[in-house]
Amino acid sequence: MQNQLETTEEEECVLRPMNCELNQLSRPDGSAMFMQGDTVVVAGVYGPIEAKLQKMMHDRATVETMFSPAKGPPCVDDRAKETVIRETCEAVLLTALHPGMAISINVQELQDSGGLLACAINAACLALIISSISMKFTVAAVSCMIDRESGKLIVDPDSTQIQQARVTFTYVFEGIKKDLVSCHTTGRFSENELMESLEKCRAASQNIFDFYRNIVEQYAIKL
Amino acid sequence: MANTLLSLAEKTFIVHGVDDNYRTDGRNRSEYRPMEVETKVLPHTSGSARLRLANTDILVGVKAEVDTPYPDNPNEGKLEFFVDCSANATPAFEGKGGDNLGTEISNTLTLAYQSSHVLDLTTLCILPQQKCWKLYVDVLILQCDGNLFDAVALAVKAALYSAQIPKVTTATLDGGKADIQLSDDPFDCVKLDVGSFPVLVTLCKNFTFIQIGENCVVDPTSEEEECSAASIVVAVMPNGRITSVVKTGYGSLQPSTLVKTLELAKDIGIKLNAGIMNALKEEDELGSQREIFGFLK
Amino acid sequence: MPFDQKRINGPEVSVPYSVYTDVNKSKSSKPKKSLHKRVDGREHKDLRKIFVKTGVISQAKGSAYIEVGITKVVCSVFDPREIPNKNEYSLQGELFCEFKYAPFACAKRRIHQQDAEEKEFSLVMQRSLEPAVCRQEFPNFQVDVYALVLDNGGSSLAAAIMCASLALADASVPMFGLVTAVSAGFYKDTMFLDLTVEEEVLCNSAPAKPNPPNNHGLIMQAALPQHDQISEFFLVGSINIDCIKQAIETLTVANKNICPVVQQCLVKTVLRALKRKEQEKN
Amino acid sequence: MSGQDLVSDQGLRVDGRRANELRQIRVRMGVFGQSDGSAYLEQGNTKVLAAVYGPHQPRGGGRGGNRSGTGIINCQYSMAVFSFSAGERKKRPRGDRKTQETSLQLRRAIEAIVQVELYPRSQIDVFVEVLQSDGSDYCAAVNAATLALIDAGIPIKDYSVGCTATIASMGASEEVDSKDETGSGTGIVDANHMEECTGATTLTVVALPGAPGSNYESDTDNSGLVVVAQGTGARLHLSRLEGLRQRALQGCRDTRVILDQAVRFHLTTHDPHFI
Amino acid sequence: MASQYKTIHPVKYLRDYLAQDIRPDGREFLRFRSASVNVGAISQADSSAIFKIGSTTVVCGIKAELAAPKADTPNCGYLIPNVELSPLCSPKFRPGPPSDQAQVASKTIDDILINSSALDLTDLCVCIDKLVWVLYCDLICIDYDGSVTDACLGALVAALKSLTLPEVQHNPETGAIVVDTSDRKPFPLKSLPVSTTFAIFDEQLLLADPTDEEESLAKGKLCLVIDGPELCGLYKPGGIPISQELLSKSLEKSKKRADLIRKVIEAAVTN
Repeated sequence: MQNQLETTEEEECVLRPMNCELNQLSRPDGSAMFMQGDTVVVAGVYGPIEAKLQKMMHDRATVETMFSPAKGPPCVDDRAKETVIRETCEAVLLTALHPGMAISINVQELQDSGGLLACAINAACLALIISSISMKFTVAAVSCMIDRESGKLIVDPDSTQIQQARVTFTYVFEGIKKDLVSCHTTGRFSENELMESLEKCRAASQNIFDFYRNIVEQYAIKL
Repeated sequence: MANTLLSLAEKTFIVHGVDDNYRTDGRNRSEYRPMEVETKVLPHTSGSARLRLANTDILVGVKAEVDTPYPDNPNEGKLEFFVDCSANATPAFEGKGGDNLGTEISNTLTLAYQSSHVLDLTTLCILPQQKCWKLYVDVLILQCDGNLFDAVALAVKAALYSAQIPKVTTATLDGGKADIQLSDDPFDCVKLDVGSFPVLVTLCKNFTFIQIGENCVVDPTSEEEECSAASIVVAVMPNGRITSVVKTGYGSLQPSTLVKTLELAKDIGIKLNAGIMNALKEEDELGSQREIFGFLK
Repeated sequence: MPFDQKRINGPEVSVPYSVYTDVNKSKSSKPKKSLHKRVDGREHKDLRKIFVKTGVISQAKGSAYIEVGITKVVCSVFDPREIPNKNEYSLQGELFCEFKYAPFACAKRRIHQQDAEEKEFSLVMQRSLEPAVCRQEFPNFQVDVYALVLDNGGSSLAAAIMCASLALADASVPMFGLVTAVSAGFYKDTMFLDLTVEEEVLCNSAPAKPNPPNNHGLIMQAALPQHDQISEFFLVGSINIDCIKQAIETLTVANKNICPVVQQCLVKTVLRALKRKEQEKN
Repeated sequence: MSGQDLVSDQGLRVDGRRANELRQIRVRMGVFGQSDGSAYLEQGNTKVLAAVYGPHQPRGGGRGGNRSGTGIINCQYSMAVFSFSAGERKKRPRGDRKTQETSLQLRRAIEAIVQVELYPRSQIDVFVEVLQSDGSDYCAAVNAATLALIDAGIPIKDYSVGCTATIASMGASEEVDSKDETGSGTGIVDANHMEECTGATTLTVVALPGAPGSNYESDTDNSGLVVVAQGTGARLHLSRLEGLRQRALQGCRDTRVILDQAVRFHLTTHDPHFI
Repeated sequence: MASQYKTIHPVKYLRDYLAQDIRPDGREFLRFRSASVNVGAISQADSSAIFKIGSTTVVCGIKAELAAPKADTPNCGYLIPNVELSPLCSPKFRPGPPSDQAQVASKTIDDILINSSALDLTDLCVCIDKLVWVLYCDLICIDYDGSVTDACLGALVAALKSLTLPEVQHNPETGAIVVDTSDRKPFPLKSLPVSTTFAIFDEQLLLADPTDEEESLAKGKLCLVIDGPELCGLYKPGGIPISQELLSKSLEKSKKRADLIRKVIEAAVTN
């Protein structure tokens, strides 16, 4: 099955074209391959499954995340990404519904051309939707940067643009009130720059939520 | 070592026996069990020895390799001990089961050989800062019947005695790079001076729940080890100097007992050193054509 | 340095700058000086000043901090937990000790993993403390003791043992008595008590003339001074038996002398705990 | 030495053997007093010690023990750090991939001969230590383990015997030479370390050769069954496999005769109640 | 009684306090614990600092070594910060390789240092393409009672600020190196980033400088790094969503806190 939907030019949208394939993997309970421009990530969700004895929590489900980089064994950087993905998914899931269980989310980077963390979170969110585990809300992650020379704000930059970045931001918004769920930054920035980028990304996140809606609808129809 | 399970009554029996200077196998407190030693059992190593002390069975192989010295000690060679507890001795050693015991014994050996009075590591240096010998002393414990420390140390001494390090014919520095050549003749080699190598003497203080006297036994069997709360492992050089003392076990000792124990250890250590050297010399006299039995006897 | 996936890694090879300084040359003059008078002005049998404090780590069940000269050690003890990876029932509880130098604690940078020396010291610590702990009180359980040397000014093993015994007491682990420990070193015929790092290095190296053999070596004696028992005796070097006898005597006295300092600290701890209890009541 | 000349024009190998000649096998059973069974085996310069413990209650209650109706065979193959003949020293005696795989293969070989159904809820430990390695280590390990099992008095169906057959690799296009005139296959048996290192193809076979005289080809009989077969080295044309197999099986049968003699000798000299 | 209640029902215990507009240690919601720093206590390190926030304690020791630079950055030195959350500091940690938490903390500290551009790695260069300084900064947590990132960064910055490096004579032709330990120069630190941690509870409740107990029960965590008028890090790894007002409020609070911490560090270093 292949679902395709590209954001149109007229929206003057700022996001790179998105593309997604749902439930391509047979083993996981839900999986998604998500592409933003040339950045590609696969996410698979297992769960709720029985938790390991040491990690079991009596009042809620444990959320485990594995982030595997495209090459080589995971190192400290990947561990940091993994933590952001895990904590974001933990906020998304209604973990109290599955006490003593575990939900395992595996994210595999296939190609990184900028905005890898955002792409990984979006892929994980789609995989969760498809796996039909109860969620509080959906989330959308948007990255943006400020150009070193022009000081221009660019939403969803690709890897060549990022080379020129002074600052990069990655924001994760929830789908209801568009409140901030996660945030990760690099570089120095002023308060105004922070607020400005936050607003722009918040607006852009709507595109991703729309994309979710469309793609899941198509998927449901095909089913 | 294999499955030594003793009841309180059995332990009391052993301890009372020790008190009367009469042990379960008929020995007195300061007597060793019979020992057998054979060197050069592994022809492919630089030196080797197999030692049996009652049922305790130890095989030691020594290998010499050319290495670069540590930057902090550029004039010294290296000596490394590795003790592997084979699962053949007891199923408890399977996998990583014997690692702790192995590390404990190899650490004790390292301490005993640490002083430069024992082995002057500078003699193992070929070219300062460039090349030196590294001696790997690898111990394989094939069977344990108590008193591993003493048996291992004796076997190590025997193996080092038999060790032959190839002679270095040329050692030159060529533009910062070392160039060394080893002698082609396998009989043209250097032997180590084991004259000051220590042996370990384990003195086992036996008491169960009630402490009895201050008697200690040498060469404990595994049953006796089971009844002991504390043992003192003393490394004694042939001249009676002590190069390391390590306490094992959970018990404690009175200062006066400790002093007595150390004195006893010194006396026994001197005798033990003489004994092993005698045995090795005797073996030497059999000449290079002697038959090597290894495990076939 | 081997690449570690779980840490931030530096270059493969790096050299401490002390290698390139000229200090090494002046080393030879040192032994003579310290044989008569020690660098810090102490007599040969003098101990350094000791500062001890308990309850320094809020998250631990019991903890202690000790300063001996510039040597600084912290130690923490946690609630008993079931012995991991053990199937049979063990009648006696176990003590798990971990001795670690902070990477920056010694003149030469240490790696994060425990090296052979630290593992050996962990075992020595365990053997020193075991006779003092009533292990039959917590069968099938294990008490974890962690000691970290922040600054090594010599005799850090002895300091760690004392610190651990205080931390155990602070954690209300039942004990027969306090453990104290003192180190001594021999160089030729001189015996030093409570060594500094320089003295440790000196005593570890053999004197130049081996014939007739001169003494050299380090001794660490841990004791339960209240019961007149030696709980651990750790010797490395090459020393004749008469000198060892002399050392045991001196160390036993030194251990007895330290005991009141440690006891004082415990009294304070108990008073503090009582006060806190009273406050809670009100 | 290139792969081509494992056997010289005179029909001799590097160590002077004929192609189908085994190395000298020397055996001593019952070397250890504390284990339930033990054996020491030398195959040329390959020296192996094996010990058997059990049958006993399974250890490691944490893993739930053994509640099944048959016994478990637990094997560990380990190589002493000084075992390599050629200069270098092994880093760890066991735990690396190669020894772990060999442990597993050893278990397969032992499971084939022990009547595990006789020992419900029990475990038999077989530990093998290689003291000196000079080729065909695994086969020596299997042979020693079999002897240790016999020494432990554990009923077995047959000797589990290992043997290798090695053949020099040739170009794929080369015409396959027909079977040896003797009909006992092609290649050399019981390769030593030097021969193993030539890059030739080695077929390792563990078989139950059956008592001499029994017809190994007949399917009604268990004898001649191959339990473990493993090929290493360069690729081999399929048509040459049969010849290699034959040669290895012949090696197994020869080895069995020697082992059997050793066992009988051991029992008659050490156990007066025998016969 | 209170301690039993706390053990049996930790969540409710905390909630009862928060309902009374107070925290278990007697602080108001947006009040920070007192912070203190002690510089140069460790004699064997090239520079060191002990940073305490309440009972959270982190020791930083810096060891300088010499090495060859990376080929792609021949004029840059190395700064290697590693956070060690040893089992000594809390029963949460077990012996063995660093936990995920420790790895993330190391990464965060490394990121902040790079982002803030507080130090110029070219200052660590002795001879281009040949020899540079490596600063091994080991951060060891002694007492783990919440806001450990703040304490780690504080300790690291204080230690860097008091760091002096000996003069190195490098002869590029012979490769000979002479180090003169008597002539030590202070290491230039361009700015002084300060991080502040907040815990977020239900209904957009913000707690400044949470303890370990609060941190483990919180619904989210927010970490702001302030450097002068600018920010150099905003980290919120998941947790419950926060509104714009909450973000502004925490920003304001953390600016004030940063000024205070900066003064504390500067005072300690100049002494």
